[in-house]
Amino acid sequence: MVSAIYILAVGLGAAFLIGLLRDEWRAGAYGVSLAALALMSLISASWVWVLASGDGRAVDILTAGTLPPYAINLRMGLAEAVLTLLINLTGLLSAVYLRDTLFKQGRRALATLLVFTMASCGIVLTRDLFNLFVFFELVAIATGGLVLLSRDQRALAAGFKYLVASQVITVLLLVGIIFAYHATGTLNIDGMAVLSELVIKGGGLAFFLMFIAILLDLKPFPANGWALDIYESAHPAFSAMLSAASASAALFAADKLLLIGGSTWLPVATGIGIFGFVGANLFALAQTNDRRLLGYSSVAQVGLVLAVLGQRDLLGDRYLFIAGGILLAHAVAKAGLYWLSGLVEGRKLTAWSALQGHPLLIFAFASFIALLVGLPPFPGFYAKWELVIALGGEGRLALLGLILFGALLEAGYLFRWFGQALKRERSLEPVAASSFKRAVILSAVAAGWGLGFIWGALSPNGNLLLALPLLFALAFLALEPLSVRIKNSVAIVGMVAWFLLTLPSYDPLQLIFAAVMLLGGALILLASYQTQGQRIGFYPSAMLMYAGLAMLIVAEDAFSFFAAWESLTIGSYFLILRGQRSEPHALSYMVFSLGGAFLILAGFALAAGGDPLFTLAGLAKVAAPIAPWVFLLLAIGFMTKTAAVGLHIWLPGAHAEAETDVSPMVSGILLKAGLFGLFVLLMAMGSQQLYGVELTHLLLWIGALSALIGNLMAAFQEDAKRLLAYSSIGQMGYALFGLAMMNHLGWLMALMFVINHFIYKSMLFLSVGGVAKRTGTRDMYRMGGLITLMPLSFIAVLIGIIAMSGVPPLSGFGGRWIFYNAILTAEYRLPMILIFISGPIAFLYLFRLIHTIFLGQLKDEHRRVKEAPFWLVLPQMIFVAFLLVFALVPGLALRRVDAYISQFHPEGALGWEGLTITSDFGYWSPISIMIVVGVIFASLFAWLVFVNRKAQKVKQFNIVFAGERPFRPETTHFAWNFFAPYRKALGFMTEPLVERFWAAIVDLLHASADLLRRLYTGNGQTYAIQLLAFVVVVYLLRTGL
Amino acid sequence: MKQELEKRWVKGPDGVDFEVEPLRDYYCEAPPTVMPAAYSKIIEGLFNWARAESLWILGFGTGCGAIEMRPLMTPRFDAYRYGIQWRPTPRQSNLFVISGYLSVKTLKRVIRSYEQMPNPKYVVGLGSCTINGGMYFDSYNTITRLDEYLPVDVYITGCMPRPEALLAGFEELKRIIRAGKGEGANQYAERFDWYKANQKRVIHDWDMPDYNW
Amino acid sequence: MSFEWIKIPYALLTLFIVANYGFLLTAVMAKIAARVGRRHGIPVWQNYLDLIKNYGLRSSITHGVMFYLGPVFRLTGGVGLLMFVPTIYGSVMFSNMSFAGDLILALYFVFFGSLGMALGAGESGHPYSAIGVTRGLSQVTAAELPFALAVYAVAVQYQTLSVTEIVAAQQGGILNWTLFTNPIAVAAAMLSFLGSMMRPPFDVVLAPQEIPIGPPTEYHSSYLALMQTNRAIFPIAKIVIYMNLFFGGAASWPVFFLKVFLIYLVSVIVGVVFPRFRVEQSIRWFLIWAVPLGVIAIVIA
Amino acid sequence: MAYIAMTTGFVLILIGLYGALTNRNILRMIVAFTVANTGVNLVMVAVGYLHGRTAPILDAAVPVAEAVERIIDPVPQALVLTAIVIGVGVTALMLAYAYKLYESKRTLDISAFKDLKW
Amino acid sequence: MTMQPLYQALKAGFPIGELTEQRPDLAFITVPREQLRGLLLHLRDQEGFTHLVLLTAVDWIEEDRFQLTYLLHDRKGARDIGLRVMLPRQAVIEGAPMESIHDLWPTAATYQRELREMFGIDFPDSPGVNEDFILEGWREIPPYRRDFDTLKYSNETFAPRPGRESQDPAQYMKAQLYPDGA
Repeated sequence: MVSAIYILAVGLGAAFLIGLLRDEWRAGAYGVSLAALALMSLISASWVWVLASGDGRAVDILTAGTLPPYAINLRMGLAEAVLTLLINLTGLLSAVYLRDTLFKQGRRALATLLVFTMASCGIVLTRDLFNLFVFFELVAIATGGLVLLSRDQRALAAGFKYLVASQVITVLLLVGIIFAYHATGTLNIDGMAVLSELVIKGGGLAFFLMFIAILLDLKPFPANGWALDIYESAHPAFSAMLSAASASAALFAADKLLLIGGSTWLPVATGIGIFGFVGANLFALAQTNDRRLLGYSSVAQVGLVLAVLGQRDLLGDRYLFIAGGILLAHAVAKAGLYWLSGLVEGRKLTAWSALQGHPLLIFAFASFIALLVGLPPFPGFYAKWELVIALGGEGRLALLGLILFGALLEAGYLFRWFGQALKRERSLEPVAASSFKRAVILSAVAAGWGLGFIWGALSPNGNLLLALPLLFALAFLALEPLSVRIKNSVAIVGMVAWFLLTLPSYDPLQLIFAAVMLLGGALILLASYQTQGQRIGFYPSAMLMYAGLAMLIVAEDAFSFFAAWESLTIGSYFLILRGQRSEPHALSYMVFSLGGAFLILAGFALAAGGDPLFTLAGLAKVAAPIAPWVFLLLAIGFMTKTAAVGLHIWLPGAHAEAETDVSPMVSGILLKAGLFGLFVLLMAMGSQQLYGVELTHLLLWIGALSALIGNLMAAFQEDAKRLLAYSSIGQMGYALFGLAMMNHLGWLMALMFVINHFIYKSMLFLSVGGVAKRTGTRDMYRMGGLITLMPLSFIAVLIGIIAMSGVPPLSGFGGRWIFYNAILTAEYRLPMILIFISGPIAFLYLFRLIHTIFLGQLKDEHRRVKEAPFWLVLPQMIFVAFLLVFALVPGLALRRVDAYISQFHPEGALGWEGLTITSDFGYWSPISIMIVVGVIFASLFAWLVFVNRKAQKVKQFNIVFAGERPFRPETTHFAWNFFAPYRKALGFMTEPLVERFWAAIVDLLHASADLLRRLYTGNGQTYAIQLLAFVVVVYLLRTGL
Repeated sequence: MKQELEKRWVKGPDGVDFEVEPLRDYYCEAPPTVMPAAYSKIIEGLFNWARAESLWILGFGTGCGAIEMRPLMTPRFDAYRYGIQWRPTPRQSNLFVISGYLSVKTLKRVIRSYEQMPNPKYVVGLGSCTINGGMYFDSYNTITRLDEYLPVDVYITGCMPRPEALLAGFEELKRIIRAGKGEGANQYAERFDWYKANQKRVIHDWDMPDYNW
Repeated sequence: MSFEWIKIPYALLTLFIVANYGFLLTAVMAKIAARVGRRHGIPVWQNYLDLIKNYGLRSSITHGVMFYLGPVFRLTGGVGLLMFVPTIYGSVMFSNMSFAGDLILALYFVFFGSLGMALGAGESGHPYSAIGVTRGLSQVTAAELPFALAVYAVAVQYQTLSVTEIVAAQQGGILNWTLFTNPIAVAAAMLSFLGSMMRPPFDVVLAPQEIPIGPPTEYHSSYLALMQTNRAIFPIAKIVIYMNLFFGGAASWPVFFLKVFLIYLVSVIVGVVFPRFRVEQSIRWFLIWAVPLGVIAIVIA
Repeated sequence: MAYIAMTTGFVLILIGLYGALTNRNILRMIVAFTVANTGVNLVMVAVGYLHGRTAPILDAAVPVAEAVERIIDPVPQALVLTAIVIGVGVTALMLAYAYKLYESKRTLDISAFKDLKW
Repeated sequence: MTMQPLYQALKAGFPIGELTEQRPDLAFITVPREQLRGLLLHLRDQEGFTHLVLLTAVDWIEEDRFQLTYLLHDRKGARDIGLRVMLPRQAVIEGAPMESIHDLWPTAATYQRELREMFGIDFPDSPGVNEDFILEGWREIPPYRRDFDTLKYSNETFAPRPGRESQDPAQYMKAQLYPDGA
């Protein structure tokens, strides 16, 4: 085994060697540097390998051959090995990335880079305080030098500000060190830790000075203006090193110091950390410069890790796993993003739209953002899970809440950025073509995924990257170059195969959801055959969503449930983002979904009591004082997905702007995930009371209000897809209402809605999508009279709206019938009024949908419109057939579920004898209804044909028009503002209060971020004063505590 | 020709230009045909009786005579008891009362409305103006003979005729219908060209198809 | 499958009786309304004449398939509604096809005809048709609400959704009628009834003076004949539901005729006394006056 | 004596920091920082100083056996030496920066370099 | 109550013609064409004649003039005043334009459209003045001009029913009511 000291020796030696070379031998100097960095990486890697495989133990390297305190010692443990590997690799890759710049700058720059890397490693390795100081100073000096690599003139000022700050830190650190030494008589960290009692007693202030100095090296919020300026102006490769390598090293140093400080100093670390995490993320909201934004994000992430370090008392030996997961994810992602920013010419966030057309880079971008936010399957996800579960178990709820809030802010600005990059008009400046740089970035991507795998393997919860559905989804990344037809076929076959494979393991409830999500998904995918080309990005996203759904259904423990939930959220986000003008809607979807997901996470954390392997079944055993809170958190989380009123504002835009075949996926299928969650929740926890309020009653009201508001809003939409989207809110409201009734038939009705809503909403979205595709507009008033040109689409819509409105003889009536039977046994009646009124309102928008599109007057420009493409029509026709069959024999799907629900609600089961379905109150015979209606209809139709066989077919202007004639189709088609009188009567209920509420919150956050960030005046002296003020404030707070 | 009826080129959503010819594309161009009576005489008799007893007047007051129809709805005359009622749409009416003078401008609307009524349909000319122009015999803008333009079943003279006269006229019309002679619609179809020529002679800006279905 | 085929002629008989009663009844009601205005009004057989005349019209047009089917939907809605509710309590002969479903079926089947009609009218391309439909739909949302609440209250009261059982529970004396056992629900339902009968003050849907006649503007001849038939059957079918739910049902045809007549008369009397509401006015009216009654009914049920 | 040194050291640190934070001229700031550094060094030496002992040089005058009682703690002195070296390095770097900054904007006023902010 | 004070007041400011008092509350003044607008404005804004009752024309074919009459109403004073403007007939027929007052009273546009159609008096600035008003597809000279022979036109166009007799109503009724000739 090569001694770890060679890491330092090689770095330093190479730096000196380069100093000896002649200026002209640039390639030689560069080669030496690379070799040195590679060698350093290799040494670290070998240590990682040995220590991780369990063969070796942490080794102390004694310089000068004596034990401390008489000499400086270095330590190489697993954490050190990993961190030095990270630092060296970052250095190596940055050096590769910087090739051109370094060639230009020459050997001095190379030497500085080597010193920087070496010194960062030194910070990690050393166990001596003063040595630590030396390495910190080396890093500072090297930073001062490397900042100048940038072409940006402003970097000069930034570097100086940095030096000013580091001078102040030096003073603090040195004074601290000397007094600590004075108190303990040793400079060895471990030695001091043993004597920590002394430090606390005699040298409290000394330790504080040391500790705060190290913390200041972490660039803590808000005393960090100098660091942000560097991030903004330095060369991105250097920023990558600063953010990934030096921040990691400094964190490790802080960790070491905490050994001395002991548990009393942990809250300080946590406090500063979480303050920085939330504050920096808040400030980042107002940023428009990409690198500065990344700087804020770095500050925030470092704060988070610091907070985790401060929770060491709680996390025990898992803290390395957690802090390491977050730290490595941050380092890889941040380095990757900085490197990526070097490819982009402009510095505005929107300039990243230059990445469009580079799928690999987009993939890298997406991976980095997922790494940062901590989405599965990346390390941050596992880490966050354990962290949050541990915090929840210990009752550190404020911290938990702040962490989740900060993470939500971070996700907000990162995904906003991603959306802007993907959807804004493509920047004209090209992406730098350097293949070196790309290779570096891609190696970061690989590292990220690799870390994901490792963390999965280390996690007690099982490795997500070994889950078959997820792998299947990821496989589509490799299949991207193939054409749509092949990929689509693979996707369909895969989904059906997975369904068949897992079929035996489903209980009836799961079976229904699985059938809807997997088979239904496959059916909708038929529509995707109509697209051409490769459709880059569609299949990985879609399959990620389906993988999440597939895993959600079978999830048994909270972790896999949550992981599946996150997966489907990400997948659907990418899917929604693909729409033409979907950028803001995809963002609001993502923010709401993640907000909901975090609530679910918090709920699980509360419920789990610290057990990361908590099972869903365990929800039933959660005890009284926290149970209702768990219920509330989980329910709200799930309701963000079902878009219950108040949390619904993301849905209309997201569903409406999505692509033609995506809308049915996200509406017909995705919403059901929320229902499934609610099912799971209610099955496990039943109903709960909070301050005497029955929470299911609350859900009843929310469901009823959603039904009313959704339907009402739908009636006033001009855009066909928005109409359908609002209608989904209403339909989900019904389903929620059914669930919340907590009786047998209520649940059955909810399930019926799951099936029905999937069928008719998918069908309608496909049909309307086809029409929109053919007519080039989604505004219904621009259409009209398409019935003869698009008869099949018309039939689909017709059947769909009959089914949806609940008019017999189609299947929607079954839902209504079960609903009426269910409410007869419900205890709580008032919200029913809202449901009763929202029923007829559904007629308003349904009629509007079919009338203004297919009936009325055909427009000039649509006279030659053709029927929708075959592949769009085919699934519609299958849905039509299925609706008819389901209308005739609902028992096929419902009977077993009915029996299954009896486990939970034994009373009120339906009778299924013969053709008639009976309840405790009434009966219903679908086949008889169909026959009676059919016979009457057929006889009357025959009679009309007999008496009216000679009817003259006339055209659209052959209408009586008060003696006049129509002017043009546009002026004759009554379609715009269709329900004007209704708006007059009830329009006050459509005031966008909820939207205003959320907009006010967002505005408030942005405004405060924009106002507060003026704290960073740009003046180096002000920064130094802030730094000192920070120290004083922390000290005062600390002593005041 | 009015601008909105002229041929125009429009661009479809797929970007292909094509021509729209409103008169051909928006209107049915089929000419009216003579509609045969029911196969059986008995049934036709029944129908004629029903038609006579169920006169639905198109509520289109073309001239000052319209004011004389209002009393028919009042308790004093109560035409409803004779099976007469007013309908708001030509599709559901079978009796067109031309109430008084008919300007050329109104004539165009009358022709449209008349043609939109289903066969069989009846026309009653009310007042002298419909017969020979009445006091507007020398007007530059009022037609003098209604039967030049539409087949008229009954004329009721007077300026204005009293409601009683109208009722008497309707009774006369009923007799005609019951006798199977109320075939104005078929006459119109038979002599379509003649009627059209007359109509087009006075209506100079003919901005509609030849037959308004 | 043990279907008793004799039910078909029985059902046709019911249909025949109800249709004829409906023709006569609407004419009588028109006469009553005329008498209020001191007119004689139409002869009682006028409906038959109009019907024959409409079938006797020789020419007709069609705007398309849905236009053609609209009246068929409409009449199917009326006939079906009649078929799904037992007409005469305790009579096998006149229980029609009520084995197919209960009260809920009837409530939702009400919309079948309206929906089909609206679609047919829509295809005619006439703006007035669409305006009429929007008015009708808008009004229905508010007008149906008290009825739905009342039905719920009654179903809770009798713990069943079967029409037959609800009627059975009201037998044995006039005081057993829901009218007296649950007066608030009945009051709410009867206010709703006014709104569903297309008579003043809630007839802005048709509004002959404004939008010639609303949805049926383009309908004529045999289409109109079908719709007229429906105008005869549908109100009675609806009244049968009210009668069964609130007024003790009918055990024989004379009682049936009487009760239907009286219930129908309610809407006529209100209609001749009050002028017409605009749509938003009627919505407000229902929400302010009728819905609270319904709410009280379900709260105390 | 030690207290005088330490007090002087702290006074120098404070003077230095005060000077660095109030002087807008970059060169003055650098000088102020060197004053502060000197103060730090003084404090360090003062901490290591023990009254009545001799320099930590093991020779004939101070035998190894008595060293622990006779010499002052050598570690702070070693530290000071290192710190001085590093301080010189940093000062040099800062001066280089000052030169470059002056070149770029023809001014040495720190408040003129506020292009980066917020 | 007479219009004399008003007339005197107007006369002080405008070169107007004689006052023709038809009733105490109705009078006409002949106004030079150039003064019309100023006078209308004055009457509307200062004297309270806020309502344009009508704008019509008379064809004085013998004097070779068209007369435009602007009738204004003063609601408060309950009085009307008519302004007459004389136009040279031949020049108007040949297309001499007349100033439009639709900016003073929007309703004037309708009257001017009618005058354009019925007399051929052109108001070029008036909105929609060239659209058909009552006559659709008229091909002859404007029908309200006195040189247009409506009887001849009617006989040629409208296929008069033969056998029509015309009588002087007074004579006819006298003969009917008093056949004795008393």
